[in-house]
Amino acid sequence: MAKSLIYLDHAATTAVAPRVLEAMLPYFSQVYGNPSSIYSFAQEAHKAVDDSRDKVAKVLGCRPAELIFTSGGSESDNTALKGVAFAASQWGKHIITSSVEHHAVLHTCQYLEKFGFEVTYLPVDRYGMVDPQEVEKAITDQTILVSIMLANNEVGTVQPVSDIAKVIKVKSKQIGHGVSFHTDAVQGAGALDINVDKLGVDLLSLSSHKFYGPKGMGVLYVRRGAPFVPQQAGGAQERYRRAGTENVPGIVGTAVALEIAAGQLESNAAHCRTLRDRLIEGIQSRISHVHLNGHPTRRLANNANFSFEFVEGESILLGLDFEGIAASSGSACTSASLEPSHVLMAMGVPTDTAHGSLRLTVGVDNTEAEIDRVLEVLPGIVERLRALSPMTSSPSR
Amino acid sequence: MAKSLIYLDHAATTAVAPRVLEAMLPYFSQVYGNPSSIYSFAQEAHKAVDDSRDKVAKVLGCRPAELIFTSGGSESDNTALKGVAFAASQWGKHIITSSVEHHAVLHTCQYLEKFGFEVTYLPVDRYGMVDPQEVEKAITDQTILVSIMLANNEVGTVQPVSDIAKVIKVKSKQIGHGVSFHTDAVQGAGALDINVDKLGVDLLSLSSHKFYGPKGMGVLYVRRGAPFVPQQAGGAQERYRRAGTENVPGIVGTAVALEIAAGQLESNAAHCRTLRDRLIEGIQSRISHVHLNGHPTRRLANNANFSFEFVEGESILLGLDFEGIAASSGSACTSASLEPSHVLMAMGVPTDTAHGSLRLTVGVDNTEAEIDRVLEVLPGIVERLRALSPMTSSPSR
Amino acid sequence: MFPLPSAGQGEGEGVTSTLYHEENSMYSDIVTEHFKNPHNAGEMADADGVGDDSNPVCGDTMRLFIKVSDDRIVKASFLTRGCGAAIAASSMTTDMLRGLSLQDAARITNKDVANALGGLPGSKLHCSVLAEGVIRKALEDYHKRSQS
Amino acid sequence: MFPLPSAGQGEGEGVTSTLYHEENSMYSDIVTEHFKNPHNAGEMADADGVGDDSNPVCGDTMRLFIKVSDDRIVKASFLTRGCGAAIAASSMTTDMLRGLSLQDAARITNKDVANALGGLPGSKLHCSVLAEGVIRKALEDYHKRSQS
Ligand SMILES: Cc1ncc(COP(=O)(O)O)c(C=O)c1O
Ligand SMILES: Cc1ncc(COP(=O)(O)O)c(C=O)c1O
Repeated sequence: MAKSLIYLDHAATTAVAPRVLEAMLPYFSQVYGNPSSIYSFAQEAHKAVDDSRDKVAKVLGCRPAELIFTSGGSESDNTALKGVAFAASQWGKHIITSSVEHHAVLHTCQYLEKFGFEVTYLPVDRYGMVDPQEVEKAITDQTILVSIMLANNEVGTVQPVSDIAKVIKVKSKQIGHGVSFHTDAVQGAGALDINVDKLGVDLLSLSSHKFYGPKGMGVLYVRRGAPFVPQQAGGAQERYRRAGTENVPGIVGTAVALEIAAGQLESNAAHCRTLRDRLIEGIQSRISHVHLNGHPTRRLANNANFSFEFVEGESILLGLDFEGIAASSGSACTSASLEPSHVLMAMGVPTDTAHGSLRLTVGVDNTEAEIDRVLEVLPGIVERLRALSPMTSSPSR
Repeated sequence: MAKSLIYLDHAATTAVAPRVLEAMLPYFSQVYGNPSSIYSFAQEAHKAVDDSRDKVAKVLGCRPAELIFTSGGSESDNTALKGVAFAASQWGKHIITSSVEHHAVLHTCQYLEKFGFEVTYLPVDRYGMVDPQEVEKAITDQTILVSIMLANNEVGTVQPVSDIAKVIKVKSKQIGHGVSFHTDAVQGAGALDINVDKLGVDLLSLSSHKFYGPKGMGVLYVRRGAPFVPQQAGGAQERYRRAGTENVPGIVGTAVALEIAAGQLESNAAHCRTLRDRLIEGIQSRISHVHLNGHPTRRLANNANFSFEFVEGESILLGLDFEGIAASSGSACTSASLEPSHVLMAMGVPTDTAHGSLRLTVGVDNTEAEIDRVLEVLPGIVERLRALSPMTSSPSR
Repeated sequence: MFPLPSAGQGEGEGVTSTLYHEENSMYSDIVTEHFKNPHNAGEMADADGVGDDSNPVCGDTMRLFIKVSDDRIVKASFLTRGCGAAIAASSMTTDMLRGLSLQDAARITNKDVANALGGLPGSKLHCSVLAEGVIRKALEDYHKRSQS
Repeated sequence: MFPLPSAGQGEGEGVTSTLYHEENSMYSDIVTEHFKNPHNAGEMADADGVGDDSNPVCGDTMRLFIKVSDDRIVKASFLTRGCGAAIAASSMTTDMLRGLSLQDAARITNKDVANALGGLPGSKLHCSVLAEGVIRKALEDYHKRSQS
């Protein structure tokens, strides 16, 4: 690890914030009791879990009892979808989602298809947006669940979640039974308001390591009364909704991280937006044949996603890596699947262009100097790769 | 938390060992990259996960690729059972388990029953032992899975797992298709040999916090070729068998803890056995109307489980708590379910006696002086409670 | 082939709602104190009424003794096999009964007992229910005896 | 009502076995070096054979140029749009080809390329396959041209 690492991959993961780690530390080797045990030593751990639940509930604007601590965003998404689907199947077996969801949602939908559920994968526009009217049209009297993410992890597009919620509510009355609405807010936490009532959602997923909390921890909100079958059976933890000895330090860290994130929402967003815009303008003015992916305005404050024509995204990443810059790509070659990003494909980005994508996601600790360093080295990297490319007989660089 | 805490509840959870925490620490805020990212900074985290997998594989005597890191023993158990059941259902829908399994197994069986699986819950003898011949008799041509724990968490009885494995292998040939054998080894790790080939199992569950590793981390071993449908869908992590950003510090901690545990297996067992036997002898000689639950010899080195007649277990726990001693009980009143321990019930312990149960599980850090302190205060606590009891008109104390 | 999971698995399933011990950050100081030093423990040889009750599920067993004079409870004692909450509830009940008219005693509810204890964790409320039960039974026993 | 999950969900599912990147602790030093300073990059105006190939899934595209003299490859160059492994494989391929007889060149396999690179992560082996592809196509092109 270069000491001078410039970390621009905050959508992939973030460092645990010092204050968060500090809050977690006592629960590893000191206050290590099992929260389910009754003696006072263990009740300290129990209380830490309760207090953490209260903190998270405050940020989400929900009751503590509506929260389930999970092992991450993927578990939250899997549990939300299966939990509702298996509980509500007496009303129907139709699920609606979008074609730009995270694989944790999409692959769970595919899992459910094998159990006889039908899934509609809604299209998006060129900016990656879902149209609430498309949701409305897709709802049938068999529909039991809609899952639309709050913000996209690749291109940063923010979905009109509360508008979709309204549409669902109206339709749900017409068809005569509830349609649960889940949102994957994994990329939204720390960046957007995630008050569940304002969003109008029945289920909501979070992943702690996306907001300076620990990896392997997440939250699932399930509105009281929503149909739900627990997906991890065993002990009585989490109100019988998720068995297993609680990850006490992880829970404590999650709550502290979310509290900090919620408290600094505005200032962080402003900081990130400044850096991001500097990045976008700098790149667009210095490099030709580049496209900004995602929505021009309705996007996460920290997300910049480009497609560079004639080159492959991973090779740009690698070039940046050798300069000590950490970035990501929706390109085929960074994923085990080789397929180009399903998100860019759904947005209608041509395959060749999709292959040249680069995602830069800034965070609270990034500086203008770091952005300027990226602007200094990136043009040369792209130019060099384009010189190698058979697609640029003589592209105007 | 009393400074002088005497912790005798190691079966419930253990403190993270200092060496383990030390190994974990760099991965929270320093080497925090996402193992799936390709830049060198993140590859450090990737390597940490790979190295940890190798370490665990060495202890289990398996290939690294056969291991799935999970969020704990409950997830491992749930995933093992559902993963096999849903994958192997073309051969049959019959599952065999025992009546003394952990709820993570039993309740998952109940979940599967709702999907049309049939489950045989085998009886145990008065010591909590499963008879391999009972397994043999229970296997039909519909059987696809047997799940029998390695050691019981309440009474410490060690099951004849390798004998059961042999029986299954023979029967499996007769019925013409595979019968997967899962063992919940959560209480066995750090206490028994958990080499998967010696045990003869196809799936094996571990939970890190039971062997001085972190809470919220576990391992599931799945033998190559065993039928298995992943239960957490999403990204490509864990060979597509368990999606979700890896809990890197948790994985590192798990591997270090298991390595230490395996290295000190003999010495720890000897230490624990000495303390446990001192406890058993001391209690039996000082208190009347007390029964040792579980097997007299085939039991975990650290487990002592008693039933005290005429009193209720939780009240003993509470009495001990006020003396700074942490213990557990299989009594009704310590669990949210109010039911007396299903393990003691399955062993044929009379309900009234079961209500008076107390579990003391020692660990590496316990001392003889601590045991002596328990022997000093426990008789008084029991006597006091018996004096309050309507069941002891005049029991010979 | 996999049928619908049968009904009762959803949120409404009794188990989910009744057994949550969210509030159960264990016992109040009052419970602790009564458990450590129970009041009025022991058999009462000359009781005018005795009430026995037990919870068939958790196995807790209470026996309440009352001494009555001029339609007023002048003394109460108990024997209990049960958890900390059950013992504390028994102890508290004997305190509450002392000096009460039979009429007032009959009006004591499990909530009164739980409140007097500074509250009980959700999973322990059944202990106060047991206390209410033995009060009723002891009063019944007294009335039966005084009628005969 | 819930049917059996359809076949192909078990361990055997292609996806599970082929895409595992356990060994993918990323690139060897040789790959890195060739990526940073690729050898023989660029178009060759007077090539005797040109081979084009691309991977339709990952989109990597390679073009190999060879110059032949006395049935021997005297010069080779490439143009590649692809990931680090693809670029390094191209560079390495041109090095390997230089000086080889056409016969020996025809015998180069994707394994040879991967080995010469000090190994490739499992998920990147398709890049060496692409390299083998362009060698074959460039040789074919040379033979076609020399026949006409
Ligand atoms: C035998 C057994 N299996 C499974 C578990 C579940 O492990 P965890 O609580 O870590 O999920 C436990 C511990 O509670 C156990 O003792
Ligand atoms: C939108 C979205 N959903 C779900 C996830 C899954 O979260 P985790 O990897 O923490 O399980 C991620 C992150 O990878 C994400 O960005």
